[in-house]
Amino acid sequence: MDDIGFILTTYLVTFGSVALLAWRVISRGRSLARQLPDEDKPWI
Amino acid sequence: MVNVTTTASSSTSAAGPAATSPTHAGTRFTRALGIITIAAMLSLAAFGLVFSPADVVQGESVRILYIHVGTVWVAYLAFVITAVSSAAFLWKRTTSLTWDRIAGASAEIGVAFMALTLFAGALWGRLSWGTFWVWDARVTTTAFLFITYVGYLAVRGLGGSQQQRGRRSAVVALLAVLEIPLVHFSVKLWRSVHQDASVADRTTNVTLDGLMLFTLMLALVAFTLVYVWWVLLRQRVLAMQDALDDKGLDYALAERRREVTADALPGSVR
Amino acid sequence: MNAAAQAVVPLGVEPVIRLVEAVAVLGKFPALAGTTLTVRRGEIVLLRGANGAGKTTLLRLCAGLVPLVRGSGWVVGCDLATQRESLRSRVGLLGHANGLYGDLSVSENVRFWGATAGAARHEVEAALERMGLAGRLADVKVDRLSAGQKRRTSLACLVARRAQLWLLDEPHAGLDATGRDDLDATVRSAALAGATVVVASHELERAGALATRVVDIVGGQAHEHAAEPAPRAEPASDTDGRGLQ
Amino acid sequence: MNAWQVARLVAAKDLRVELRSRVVLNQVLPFAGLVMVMFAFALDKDNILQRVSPGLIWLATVFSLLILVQRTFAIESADGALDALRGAGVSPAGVFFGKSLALAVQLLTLEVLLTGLAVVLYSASFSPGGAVVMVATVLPATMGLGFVGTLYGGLAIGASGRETLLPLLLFPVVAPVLIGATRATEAALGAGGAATSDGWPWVALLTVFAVLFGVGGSLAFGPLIEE
Repeated sequence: MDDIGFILTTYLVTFGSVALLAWRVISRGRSLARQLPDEDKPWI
Repeated sequence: MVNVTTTASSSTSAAGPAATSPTHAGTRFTRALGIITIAAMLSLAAFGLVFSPADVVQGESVRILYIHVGTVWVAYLAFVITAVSSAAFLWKRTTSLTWDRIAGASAEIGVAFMALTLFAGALWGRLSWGTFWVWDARVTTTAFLFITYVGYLAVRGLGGSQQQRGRRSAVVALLAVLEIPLVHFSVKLWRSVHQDASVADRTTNVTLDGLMLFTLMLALVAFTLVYVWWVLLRQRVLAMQDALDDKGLDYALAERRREVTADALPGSVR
Repeated sequence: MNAAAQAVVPLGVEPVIRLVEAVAVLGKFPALAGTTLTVRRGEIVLLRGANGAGKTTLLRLCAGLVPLVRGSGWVVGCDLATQRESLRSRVGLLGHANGLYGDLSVSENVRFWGATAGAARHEVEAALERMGLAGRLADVKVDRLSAGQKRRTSLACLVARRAQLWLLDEPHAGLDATGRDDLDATVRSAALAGATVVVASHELERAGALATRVVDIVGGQAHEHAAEPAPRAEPASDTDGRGLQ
Repeated sequence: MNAWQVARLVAAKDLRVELRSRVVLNQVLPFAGLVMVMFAFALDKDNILQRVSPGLIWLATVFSLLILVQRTFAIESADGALDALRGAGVSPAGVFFGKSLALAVQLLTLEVLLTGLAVVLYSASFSPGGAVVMVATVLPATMGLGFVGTLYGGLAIGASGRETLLPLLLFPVVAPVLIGATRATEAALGAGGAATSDGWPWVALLTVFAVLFGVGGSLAFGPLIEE
């Protein structure tokens, strides 16, 4: 069944990429936030 | 997506008495947005894969379309936002780099989603047209758009001062706005001359019933939420990156000034 | 620091260069770390300092080629933060690179760079003459020249540009004895004619004899030399501040 | 000096450098000719060469454009001349137009040669009306390529010395020229049964392209080469 394989691959790749992007930006945010004082975080 | 959950829940506990300063880039708003986004994405998976029916014409492959349409929408939205923020940056470039960062963050996720679009589109095309790629005007333009914004990101990484990065990349983004309609129009004209490649028109008719339409809308909403959440956070991360560079400059300046006391000045009295 | 002392400028006489705590970076490295410097019209200022002290960046900052990151600065009346483009045509920089086109002859190069500043043909001829390039050398391709001859050509281009402010980065490097004499004479007469000259050099004997004032550059900052030579008389005529006519 | 004087000065300088060094004449032209011959080896099938000759002419032109752009900025960066040009305070738009013009003249030479080669090697032929379309095609296409080449060349090579970035930036942008010029040339040559009048919409597209990038480039070139 080509269809099932193709569909699952699409969903896996898409959701996986989104999760990876989210994880990257969160972990980068954490490591930078630890290095910087509050005045450099204007959104607080 | 699991990682988003961890942040969202653990961030409250991280704000203990010792750490009044947050150790992440989130706010209450982005955390709430993150949770809603996860919910939307999970229900998209559920509706897209399970609840929604197969299409009468296309069969199961229509499930790929939810992803394909959702990502391409976000990619185009992202590139529009990049262009608008670049123009805004050039408009008042004297002070704030915020517009530049929004443009950069938006382009990054735009490129990522465009890659997903092309990927999902190729798999869908294989299922319904029997071919991974057609030289259809829309597909070709999208591919060019993708390469153009990969180039834009490369220009952002060229180095130099923050202002220089902002100005350069904003100019390149606006040139891309000039380029895209030209590429699209020429490819379209090209395809209309060569009628033989109209495979794209053969089996695109999808009859959407209520649940399918709902799933499609859900996909648009879910991916837009991902986009908004990501750009908000990424833009903050880029701001912190720039602030850290400034801190680096402060540190380097102090180091540099210390050279004066280290070296004896030749024959001068201070 | 002598910032306060230097900030005292005679009223009504706008200095040619006025930098206050200027910071400029190369990549992420602060080549200038808060430089305060004032140069008045007609002066010949020698910048001394070790390699990497920031002399080149200081000159490029004054030429409008490097952006001012912090602090403030004015050069020939233009604000470095906002008017870099308009100051450039009034300033001449002799950098490390000569800025010559190797496939063109000496006279073609000088004519090109002179033309960018609107120099007439006779002014170009005069510039070639002054740097000893008028004869056989004028038609030689720059690629075939020695390092010293290229430097002469580059200087001739600078002369033809008739700048108000001359910024010379290691101008003596590679020049032979006559070349140095030609250079010194050119600089002196330019200053007499009302131009201002800032020279960065390691050739302290040469450049020291030429200079009216010496500034030490250390760690990206400027320090006035203690034993300052007697101030030169303010050049008389030449109100438009042009160099060699 | 106003922008047009600067443009004339820079274009004359670039062309004089080329006349002296003969790099384009001795290296780029032979390269382009070689590409045409290599295509003949690679696509050796019945009448296919005659049919695809318009595309091959413009493909060879676009590849050569890459080399020409690298050359035109190598001249500037070899001894810090681009820096000196910025330092001289001349109009960046003038420099842009000057370099574009010099580039276009060199490209034009190349295109004439390539078209001649297509006639000889691929037995392409023009009707009188086709020749008119061809001329109307070549002029805006060449100007467009010159503008785009100078613009992105200045960014990738002039300001930062990243020659590898150039094709990534350049090729997506020149796609409309490649498509438009190829289709118009097909019409001019009557390749694949195209009618001569089919060429005119493409000529219009090429003209729009050249005008847009001429204007856009003259505005953008300054900020792009600035530090």
